[in-house]
Amino acid sequence: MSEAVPVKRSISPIFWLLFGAGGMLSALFGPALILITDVLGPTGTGLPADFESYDHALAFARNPLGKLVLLAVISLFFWHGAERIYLTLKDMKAGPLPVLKLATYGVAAAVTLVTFLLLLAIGF
Amino acid sequence: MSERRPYTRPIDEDWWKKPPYLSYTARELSGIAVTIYGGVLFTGLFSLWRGPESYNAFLRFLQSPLSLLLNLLLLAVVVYHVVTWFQTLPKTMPKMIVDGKQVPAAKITQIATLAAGGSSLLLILLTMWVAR
Amino acid sequence: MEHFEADVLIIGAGGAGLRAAIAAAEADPSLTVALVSKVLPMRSHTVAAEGGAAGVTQAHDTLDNHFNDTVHGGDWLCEQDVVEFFVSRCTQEMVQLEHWGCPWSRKPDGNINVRAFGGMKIERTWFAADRSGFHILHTLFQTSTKYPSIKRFDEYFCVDLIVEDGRAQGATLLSLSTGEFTAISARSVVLATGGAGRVFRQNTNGGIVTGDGMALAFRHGVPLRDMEFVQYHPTCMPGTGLLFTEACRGEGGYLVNKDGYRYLQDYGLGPVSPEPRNKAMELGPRDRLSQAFWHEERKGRTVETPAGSVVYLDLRHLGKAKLKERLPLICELAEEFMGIDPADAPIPVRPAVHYTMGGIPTDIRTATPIPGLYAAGECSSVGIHGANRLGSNSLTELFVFGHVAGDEAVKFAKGAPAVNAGRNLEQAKASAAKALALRDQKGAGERHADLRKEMALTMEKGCGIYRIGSEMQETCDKLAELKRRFANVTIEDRSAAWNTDWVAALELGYQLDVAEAMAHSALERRESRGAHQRIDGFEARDDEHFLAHSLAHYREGASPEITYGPVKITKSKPGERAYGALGEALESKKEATHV
Amino acid sequence: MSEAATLTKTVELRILRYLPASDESPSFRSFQVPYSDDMSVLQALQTIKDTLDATLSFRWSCRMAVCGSCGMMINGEPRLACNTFLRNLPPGPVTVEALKNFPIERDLVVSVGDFVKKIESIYPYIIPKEPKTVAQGTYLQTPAQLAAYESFSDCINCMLCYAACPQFGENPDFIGPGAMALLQRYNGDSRDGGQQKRLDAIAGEDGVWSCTAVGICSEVCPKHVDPANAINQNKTNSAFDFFLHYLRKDAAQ
Ligand SMILES: Cc1cc2nc3c(=O)[nH]c(=O)nc-3n(C[C@H](O)[C@H](O)[C@H](O)COP(=O)(O)OP(=O)(O)OC[C@H]3O[C@@H](n4cnc5c(N)ncnc54)[C@H](O)[C@@H]3O)c2cc1C
Ligand code: SF4
Ligand code: F3S
Ligand code: FES
Repeated sequence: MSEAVPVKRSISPIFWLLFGAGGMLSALFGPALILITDVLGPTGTGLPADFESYDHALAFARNPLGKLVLLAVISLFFWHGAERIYLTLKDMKAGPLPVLKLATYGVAAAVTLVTFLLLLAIGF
Repeated sequence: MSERRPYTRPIDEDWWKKPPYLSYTARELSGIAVTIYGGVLFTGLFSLWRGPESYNAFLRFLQSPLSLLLNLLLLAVVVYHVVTWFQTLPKTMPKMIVDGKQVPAAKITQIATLAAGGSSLLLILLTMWVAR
Repeated sequence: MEHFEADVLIIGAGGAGLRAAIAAAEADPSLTVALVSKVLPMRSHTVAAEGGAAGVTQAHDTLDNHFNDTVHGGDWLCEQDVVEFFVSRCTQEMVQLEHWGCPWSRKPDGNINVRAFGGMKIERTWFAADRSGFHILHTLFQTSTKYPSIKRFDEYFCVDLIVEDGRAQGATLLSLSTGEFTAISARSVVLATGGAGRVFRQNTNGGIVTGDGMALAFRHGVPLRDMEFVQYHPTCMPGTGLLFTEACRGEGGYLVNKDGYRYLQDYGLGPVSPEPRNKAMELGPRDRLSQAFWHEERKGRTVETPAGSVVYLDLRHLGKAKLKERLPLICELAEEFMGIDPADAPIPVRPAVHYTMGGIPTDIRTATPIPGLYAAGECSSVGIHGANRLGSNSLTELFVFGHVAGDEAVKFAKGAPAVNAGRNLEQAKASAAKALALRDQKGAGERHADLRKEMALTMEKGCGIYRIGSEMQETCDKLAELKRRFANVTIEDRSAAWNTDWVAALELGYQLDVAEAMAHSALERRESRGAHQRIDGFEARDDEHFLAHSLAHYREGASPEITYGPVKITKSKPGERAYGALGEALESKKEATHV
Repeated sequence: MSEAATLTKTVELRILRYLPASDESPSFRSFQVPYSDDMSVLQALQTIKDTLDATLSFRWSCRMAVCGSCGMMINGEPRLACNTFLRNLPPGPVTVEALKNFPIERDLVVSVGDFVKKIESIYPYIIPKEPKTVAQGTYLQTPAQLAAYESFSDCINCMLCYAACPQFGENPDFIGPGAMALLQRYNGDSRDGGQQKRLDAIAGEDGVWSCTAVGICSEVCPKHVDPANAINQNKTNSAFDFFLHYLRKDAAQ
């Protein structure tokens, strides 16, 4: 066979890796996170009543490690969903691809950026 | 002229909502739940930045029965996500060969799902212990 | 009509054709190799071979052993110089396939593993689980895509050869997808079109195994050699004829009759031992095992089923784990097609036609009597199988002689004068017109499907495991009648694209010619040898008159004429062909006298 | 014994027919076929061709699920006709159509040329890591090294996985599951050193990146090749390679 012309690389790997990271993170810790922050924490079940108080939350968000966790969870969960929703909308032929991309990857990118800024703004 | 005239059938636009593809679509859509939870955290962070008043309103919402109900629903979908995620896992990794034999996909799924359950449980216990 | 000019034309892309194409491409990359197949190459029937391919590799084995097993197995009807050349080339071809990626089964240390096969003194069958042919074919096909000089014509059906100026110069092809014809001119031509087992009713062969190449050469005046020797495989699925590989027995399977008795001990193949013993019991040669079945049937010790009587292939004692590892395809076949788990129940089996020992005669360099025309693989008769092929010799044959054919075709092409393109095209047009005339002929409403059935039945009746002169004569007469009726065939389908009705009729034409060659050669051979066994007063081998190759010559509008040619004997004088304890005794006696 | 005489039951086959010479588009035709318990769909089709309508076209050869010719949609699912038995299908008419997602040449015969080109595009042969001459003998390969790629080498090129894959249906240029199984067959072979070349060939949008891990390809595969694993595993490989290729010497081009 004659040497093939090099194929044009797809940039999908970037989104796919973010999707995978979010998928794995949510698969390993998703149920626990929901339970802790949205169920057990607010109701004080098995946790101190002030577990999610403003002060505690602020302290967490000011802690560098806390910042990292928040950034990772929020942004990766969005990237995970973005990839899946984009592909499903594409399967459903829900609209022109650029629009679908903006509505999914665009949102995930925006949320990532804003989260980053919020974490800076909250201070250390 | 050639009599050959291949006929291309129209593609079925709605395949994604029919079996056997429906379960795939459902699996993909479970990603929404993961994003929604990201959204909840994002809202919390946003209200935290805006100040105590805003954050407390957010916290009150989380304490409302409606929120609890919605979150339990979210939890269910995310658990579905976890299960399907590990069903797909054996497809994305190299074949595991132990003792010259391939480890069956079901086995990998089983172990990974158990491990994920364990890690979630561990995180909860750890949080309880630290917050004690 | 399209006209393609190649240097080397290879018709058939099974194991032999692909090996020849690669050899040709490697011998001279500047030559264009046209590779034609009526199916995608990986659909060729080599794909179905299960057991494996022979090549001496163990330290305690020798080329002489392989030579002797082959010549004894062939009942001394082999060309011994060719066998000697063959056994010396087997192993290197196996190694070459390994380098090309064939997933041969291995020993724990990473070396090649070999298994036992019927009629072989020492294990020398290389295998890839029980999908050896499948892996070999795919390896060869995939490797062939590496060579830019190989131009494939997939799903092109060859309707005729072009012989001009006394040498082969090409072929006329029908494109199955368009129904249009293409002429190929080439300076040398290789036939690698496979066997002809489909002329029989119960057979292990694929639908495409219709003897096309044999008939094409035959019609151009090449006599077909040793066509009466048709191998029955003893362990096949009743009804469909699908094969349960000899490797089942190589791995230690038993053959038992309706009483659960290992009946082979009654036919000079004993003694009975629980473990497989080379050249004894279940590891006797195929002709002997099929014959034993016939006797059991006569004695009423087989089991009647709607698809004929059966005995049992019992693999239960091998255990599930070994069965799954060594014979996965066999397990799958038994489970899917018969609803039987070989680990739990014995498999009902009976003999079915498996292999055509005879074919287009060639010399040791694969050259046929027509200059520039070569043949390799099952369609050829290079002379290594004699009256009975040993299992696992034929796959190796594909590579040893496919390789030679490729090299020789290149050599010939380089030395040959230019082709006569104009005359070739004219010939192609005439052949195309003939094929079209069959499609469009009015006929008398005769259906070729009916003729095919009648042919298969009469071949089974007259040319079965045991043969009787009067029955063979009936078969010959029947075939003559079928050929007459073939002229009355009406083809329902007159369209061009993918007209499989028409192609099947063309194939039937080939099959009838080949069947006639078989039946007449069988009728004339008044002795018993290898796969040709008579029970009408010619039960013994007759070396005085019949240590000779039969040659069937085509005669337009008449039955073929049978003549005989000499057999090349070099170092093994015809002796008694014995297996089991008797065989061992004979052998030790021989060794003793040698000292 | 006349076989037909012993068959009293019949089964209805609804077959999608298309004759390019006369038909604008495909349409269903029904046939009543004598039924026996051990009959495969292929045998039913052969019965139709031999006794009812000789113009019906379909590919077949080995009859034992190894040549890969007889793939078709049976009751809506991609199957091999030769190892699909009537007794295992639900009662009622059996629907038979040409393999989905491929152009129909005629009746049950689909175009295969594109598929063959895809196979050829991924360097489907050993590119030796350490070249050896025949005289030097075979390579060593332990059973474990063999097991690493063996299942991928079992692909019979039947294209059932392509008929099942909705992404191939949407994008006929997608390399698809079967060709990726073949790619992994060589990339996973201890004798091979051509991994990078093959990875480069599938890094495009029509390569691995058209696969959305639907996974049905593996479910319909009659040989348990698990092409979904081959393609998704290579998505991982290709994703890392996306970043690594910037670091390689030849990254300039
Ligand atoms: C079920 C089975 C199991 C076997 N197992 C073993 C085994 O274990 N060991 C062993 O040594 N042997 C075995 N054999 C025998 C061996 O497999 C065959 O002899 C061998 O594969 C034949 O190879 P070939 O290349 O000659 O022909 P094939 O592989 O049959 O190829 C013939 C080629 O010719 C082409 N062709 C034919 N006619 C035409 C035409 N008119 N126009 C265009 N193209 C045409 C076909 O398309 C095909 O490509 C087995 C045989 C069978 C049937
Ligand atoms: S991967 Fe399976 S379904 Fe796909 S072509 Fe190969 S054998 Fe057929
Ligand atoms: S079904 Fe198709 S989308 Fe991927 S996993 Fe299989 S190739
Ligand atoms: S006929 Fe060969 S796979 Fe079905």
